[in-house]
Amino acid sequence: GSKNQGDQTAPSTSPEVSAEVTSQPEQTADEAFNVTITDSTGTEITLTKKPERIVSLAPSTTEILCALGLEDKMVGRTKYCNYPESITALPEVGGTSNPNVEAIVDLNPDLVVGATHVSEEVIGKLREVGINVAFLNEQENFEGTYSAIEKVGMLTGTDEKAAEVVAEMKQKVADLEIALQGLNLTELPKVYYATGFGESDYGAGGDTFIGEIIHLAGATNIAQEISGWSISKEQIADGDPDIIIVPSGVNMAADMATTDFYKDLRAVKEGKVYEIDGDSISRQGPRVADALVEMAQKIHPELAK
Amino acid sequence: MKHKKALIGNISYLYFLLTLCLILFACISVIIGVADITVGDIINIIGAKLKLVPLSESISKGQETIVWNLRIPRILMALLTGINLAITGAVYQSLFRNDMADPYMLGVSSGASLGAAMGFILGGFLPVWAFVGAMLANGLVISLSGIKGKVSPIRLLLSGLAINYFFSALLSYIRIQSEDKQLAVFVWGMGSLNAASYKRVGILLAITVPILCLFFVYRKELNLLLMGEEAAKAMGVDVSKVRKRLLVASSILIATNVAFTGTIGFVGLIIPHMVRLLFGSNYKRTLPLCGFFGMYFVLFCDDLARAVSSKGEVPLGIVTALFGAPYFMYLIYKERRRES
Amino acid sequence: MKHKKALIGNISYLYFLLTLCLILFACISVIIGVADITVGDIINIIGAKLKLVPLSESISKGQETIVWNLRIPRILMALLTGINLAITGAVYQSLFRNDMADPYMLGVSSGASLGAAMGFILGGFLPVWAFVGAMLANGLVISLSGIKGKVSPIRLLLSGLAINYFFSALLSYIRIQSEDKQLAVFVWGMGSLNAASYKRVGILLAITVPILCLFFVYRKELNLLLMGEEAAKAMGVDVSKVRKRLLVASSILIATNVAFTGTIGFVGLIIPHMVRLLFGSNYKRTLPLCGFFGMYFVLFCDDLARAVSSKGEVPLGIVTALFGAPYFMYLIYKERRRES
Amino acid sequence: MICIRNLSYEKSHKTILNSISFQFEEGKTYGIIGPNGAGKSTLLKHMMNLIVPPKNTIFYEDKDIRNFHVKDYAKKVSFVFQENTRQVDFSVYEMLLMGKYTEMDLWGNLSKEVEEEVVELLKELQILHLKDQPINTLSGGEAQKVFIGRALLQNTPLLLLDEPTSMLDMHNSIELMHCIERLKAKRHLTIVMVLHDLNLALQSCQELLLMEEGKIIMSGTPQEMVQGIELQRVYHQKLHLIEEAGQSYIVPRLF
Amino acid sequence: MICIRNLSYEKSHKTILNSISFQFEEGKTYGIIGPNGAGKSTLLKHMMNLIVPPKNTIFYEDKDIRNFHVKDYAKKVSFVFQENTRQVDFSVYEMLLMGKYTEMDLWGNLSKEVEEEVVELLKELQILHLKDQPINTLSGGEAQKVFIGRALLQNTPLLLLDEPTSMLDMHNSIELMHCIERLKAKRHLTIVMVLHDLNLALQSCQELLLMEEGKIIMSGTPQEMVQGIELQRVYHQKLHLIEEAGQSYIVPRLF
Ligand SMILES: Nc1ncnc2c1ncn2[C@@H]1O[C@H](COP(=O)(O)OP(=O)(O)OP(=O)(O)O)[C@@H](O)[C@H]1O
Ligand SMILES: Nc1ncnc2c1ncn2[C@@H]1O[C@H](COP(=O)(O)OP(=O)(O)OP(=O)(O)O)[C@@H](O)[C@H]1O
Ligand SMILES: [Mg+2]
Ligand SMILES: [Mg+2]
Repeated sequence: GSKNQGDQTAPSTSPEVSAEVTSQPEQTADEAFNVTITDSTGTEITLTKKPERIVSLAPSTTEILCALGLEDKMVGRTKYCNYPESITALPEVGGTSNPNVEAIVDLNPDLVVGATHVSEEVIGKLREVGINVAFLNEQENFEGTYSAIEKVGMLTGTDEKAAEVVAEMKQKVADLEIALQGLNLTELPKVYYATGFGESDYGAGGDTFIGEIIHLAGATNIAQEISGWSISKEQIADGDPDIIIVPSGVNMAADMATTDFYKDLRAVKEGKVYEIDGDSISRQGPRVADALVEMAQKIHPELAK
Repeated sequence: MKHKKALIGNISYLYFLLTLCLILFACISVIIGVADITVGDIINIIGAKLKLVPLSESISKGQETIVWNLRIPRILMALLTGINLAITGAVYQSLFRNDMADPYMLGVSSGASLGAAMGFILGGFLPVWAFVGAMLANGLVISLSGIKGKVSPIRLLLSGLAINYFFSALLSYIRIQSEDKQLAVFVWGMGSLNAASYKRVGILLAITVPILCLFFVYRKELNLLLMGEEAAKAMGVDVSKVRKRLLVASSILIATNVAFTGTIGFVGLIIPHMVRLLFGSNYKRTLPLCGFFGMYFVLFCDDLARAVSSKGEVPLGIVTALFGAPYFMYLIYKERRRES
Repeated sequence: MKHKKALIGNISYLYFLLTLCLILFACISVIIGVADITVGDIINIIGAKLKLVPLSESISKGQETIVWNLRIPRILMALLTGINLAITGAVYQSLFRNDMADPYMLGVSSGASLGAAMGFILGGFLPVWAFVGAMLANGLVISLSGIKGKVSPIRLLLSGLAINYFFSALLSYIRIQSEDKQLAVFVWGMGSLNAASYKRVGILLAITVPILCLFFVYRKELNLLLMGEEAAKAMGVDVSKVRKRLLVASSILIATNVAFTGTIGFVGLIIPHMVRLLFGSNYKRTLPLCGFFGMYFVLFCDDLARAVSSKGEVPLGIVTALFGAPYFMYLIYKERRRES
Repeated sequence: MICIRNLSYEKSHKTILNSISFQFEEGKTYGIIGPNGAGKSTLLKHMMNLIVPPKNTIFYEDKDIRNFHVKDYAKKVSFVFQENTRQVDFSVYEMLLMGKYTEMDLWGNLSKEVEEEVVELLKELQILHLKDQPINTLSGGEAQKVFIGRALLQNTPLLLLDEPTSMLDMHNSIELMHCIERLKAKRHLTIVMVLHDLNLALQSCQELLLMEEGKIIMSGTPQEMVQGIELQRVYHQKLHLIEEAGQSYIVPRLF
Repeated sequence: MICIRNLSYEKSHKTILNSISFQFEEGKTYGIIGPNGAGKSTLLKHMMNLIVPPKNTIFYEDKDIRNFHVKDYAKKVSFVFQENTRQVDFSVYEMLLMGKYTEMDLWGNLSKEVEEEVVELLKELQILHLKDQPINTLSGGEAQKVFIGRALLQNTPLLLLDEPTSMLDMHNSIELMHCIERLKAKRHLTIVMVLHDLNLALQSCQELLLMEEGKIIMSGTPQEMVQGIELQRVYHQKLHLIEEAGQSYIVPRLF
């Protein structure tokens, strides 16, 4: 069942993280391992043994698990889990939204970790046949990312490592804040982050994670008013962005320069269309802090280094 | 008609044969899947579950689960879905006297999707939400088109279309407006038997049996309805009552099915056509035959889905269309050749 | 029929009035949008573009672009889309003698979506891909149902459904298999006039004008086709030829439109129904009236979409359904009340 | 048997039936004649409850026909339409079985004797050789006989026939009248039929109703009818009567 | 005018037309009679090219009718079906205009005189008062007249009528025959009609064709027809002939 209200990503709803640690794991000895957490579906997951066979159902959780040094405990992944590269040696269980239940069961996992895209049905079915599934659909912001990392840490008995990773991320954000302190707040550059263009335009709205990253990187999002991703050409023209940022790897920057309407935009004419690693910015994993830094460097090459 | 009758020969003999083959087919289907489990192990597992033999030691807990809790309920669900969709499609095609009628036409699928999405946002057991959404959409269509007075087929068809458009648009709107990525990718639409379980099979069965019985009871009325409303009345059919009963019953049936499996297109449209093409219009024959062919078809498609699924689950709705459509086109093509 | 005739009075007077109002409506529509531009500025921009007045200094380049390159082509596109969809819908409803016929029924929309997705993966100008996909799907339907021999409406309908299912399934399959973020977000299905430009308006116009003329020429044949194939033949209509010509022409028209705007549902289905409900079946009247109502409806919906778009662009297909469906349901409901 | 009291019917501000009153007696054969558009079919549809009459206007054995359940009424009255849909691929045999709807059990099964009864009727109507032919391939007259047969199989005490002979050849028309006569003798049938063929009407009906513009303007025995002047007035036609063997024949005279 | 040479037609292994040969002469009125299922409608549909005949079997003025363009053929031959679809809401006037399809210009416009012609015809058929009524509300006979009117408006030299009087009352049947007679005199029409009413056939046709089981088993003048024994054999019926004023009348005798 789905009871993930409130703790979802919507900033308008309760910002509290619903996952509460109800009992601290004892880290002294493996045999005394006992941890219970409440995941995003409101389900209590109790592990009495350190998980040894983990299946990850999302690229973001895979990255988290690997960052926590658990790569050798993973036995399955989705076909989109491509970072770190060594992980691609693991067997696939399908895509993110509709992985193959039988393939997962066949791997005999003692923990399945999933995020955002996994279908309710798959989670329900796995739980029905007695497999522990932690579904981490955290708020789509830095807080949510930290909490996801911490929860994975708790479940796998790697709290310390998790705390380390989170601290490192926080440090990067804080460093950036300091670097950007000198900005004139009334004259921040206007930025548009485009994920799709042409027939329909898709860009990061004010309430998306990428919207937050733009804000933290010291820029004004021209799609600040928009909720979600759908935007009209009139809004882009009206917003008149100084800088356009696009995910790398799909040749968007080059295409924009040759497409009607876009090629007449000031940012495009001035050559201020920058690419950013699409994976790290869109996955709620340890790499978002790097993405933020990268974004800031693109926007303020003179300040952030 | 003569040669069609010859073709089916003794009809109860045919039904017997079809049942036999179906059981065989279902048994074979248990073997299919990504996990590597030998036939012997499967037999052992089933035997053990039925308390006939002890479970062999070499069989892991996972394998046991796969056979008993994943594959078998899934096959049962496929059979139920097949019979429900095909028979309801056939019923609708007579009720509306329109060849394009299909079980989802009265808003069930869009209602279920919207309901599921609402459940997603507000929390709760999704199938219940989907069921409520489906019944709501359906009820709206039926009541607006006049359940109280005469139920006019064409009005039902059109309101069904309108409600379908409306609910789908509402769903799209909610999706677009929601910044929630999860909702954005949340797809109830493409049906899948992934979540089949004995509980669901049980519930669906409990609803299927009485409603299919009702349909079978009304076979004679369905035939008469093909003659037109006035003629049916003159022969003693209480047209409005029959329409209403069948509509309400089929709504419940399809809403339940959709709630458990999502929308599986094509089956309810194409199987009745195929059967009529091959065996004529008489519902006395076509209704059971639709049931059989529906079960065969959905089971076959799900087997395919499971056989190719090592790279991830392919929704059943996709398989039914990818394999059903070309065959259907071929039938149409052949029919054309034969005619000219 | 008597009162219906009275209702429309002098028909050419009505057309004149409708045209006048439409022009007025289109002008008012230029004012609508998220960007804050005064009416004075708009008039100034248009005047300057038509080289009537010098452009005021206070007007930014962006405002100029918004009025001249975004809003005006978008309004023109809305008008063209409205007239094309509504009239093609009306034509199909006569060609197939089926009330559920709509312009996308022969596979155009699923073909276009698949084509666009292919273009997305392989690179290239999407509208061209979409057009090719649409024509391919449509061509497949028409040729398999027998363009050479007799074209049978029911066969066309059914192959159209099958191809639609097939192509949609293929698209879903590709999406699932790739789950490329871009492709997943990429929704060709929900139409939008976002990408309107003078070039596109020009191309679409160049295709629309001759094909609508053809439809107008064939109004008399469309009427006769309603009497049934044999009767039409006995009165001198070369049924196969007419069907083929209209099919090919409408395919090209709708494929082009879909390529530029995506699928905008509901319009082509509902406008013809509404017009027939109000003004009867004679295509001499209904075809132009469908054109007018289609234009009004799509323009109105797009205005709405643009008016509420400050929180994000709402695809036109969603607006047409959200506003059209309840009104249509109301019409059906009223019709029912009147009847009983 | 069936009694009509002051029945009127309007549609689109046009009076189609104008205060019709008539009492149909059990066991008689009635013929309704009258020019095209007189309202004959409309009257029959009212009597069949297909156009629901106003309250207290039509009674079947003293019970308002509105109060009958559809199925019960179909056990009392059967109806052959003037125009019938036959765009279905049911065989003649399957079509005829439909007439037995009211006698079917829940699952649509019929008693063993029904098959014999149907074959008997097929023979009587001389369409036994068409038993398994789909009705959408029949000729107009053959189909007409199937529809009549279906109504006959309903085994109702009252039979309403709207132009049953319109597509039948001479032999089949006469045979049909014989068939009806036989059934009547056997089952004490009451028959109301609309006929345009006046000679058939004169010979096969015991009482004729002449309708014009929604009214029954005259009723009486065939003899009374041919002797009155109403018939000539209604048809705007001088009738040529030929008497032979005590029977009057109306012959059309074109020139 | 139209010449049929050895035309046969089979369907579902049943011979429906069996090597039919006949030459229809210009300016005459032909009646086709015969029992139900004899193949009359099938023959007419072949002559109208609706069932495409085999090569070199039917010729219109020495040209194989298969080689005519549909529109050109509709200028030569018009056809009234035995059964007509009328589930549309066209008005009677709109329906009649459809008959003028071959004369319409590209945009569907007609010359000014057509309106008068249509009104003239409406008067002649006595349905002027129904001019604006939708045809799905007409009575059977009224609709029949509209369909006949539509065919007449095609102004073709050859007119094929399949049971045109089947739903008409006596007066309208006779009026229709008069109307056809007048048109014939005016336009040198050739008419082929299927009739079940033998008296009408005898009086209004110059030559009769008797069909049975897909064959034309006899053809000749009405006098020859009534005197031959074929008629009685085909109809399995003793015919009662009454002679009056030099004209033979066939009267059905039921009992
Ligand atoms: N909706 C309507 N509007 C106007 N007139 C109508 C409507 N419905 C029926 N009528 C008229 O009612 C009259 C009676 O029709 P009905 O079918 O009862 O005639 P009928 O006596 O059976 O004629 P026929 O011998 O031709 O079958 C006709 O003149 C018809 O035009
Ligand atoms: N597909 C078919 N299979 C078998 N028999 C057929 C088929 N199509 C037509 N027939 C038969 O062909 C015969 C001739 O039909 P047709 O309609 O020409 O008769 P008709 O002379 O017009 O009769 P009527 O007077 O009843 O109108 C009928 O007996 C009919 O049953
Ligand atoms: Mg009548
Ligand atoms: Mg015939």
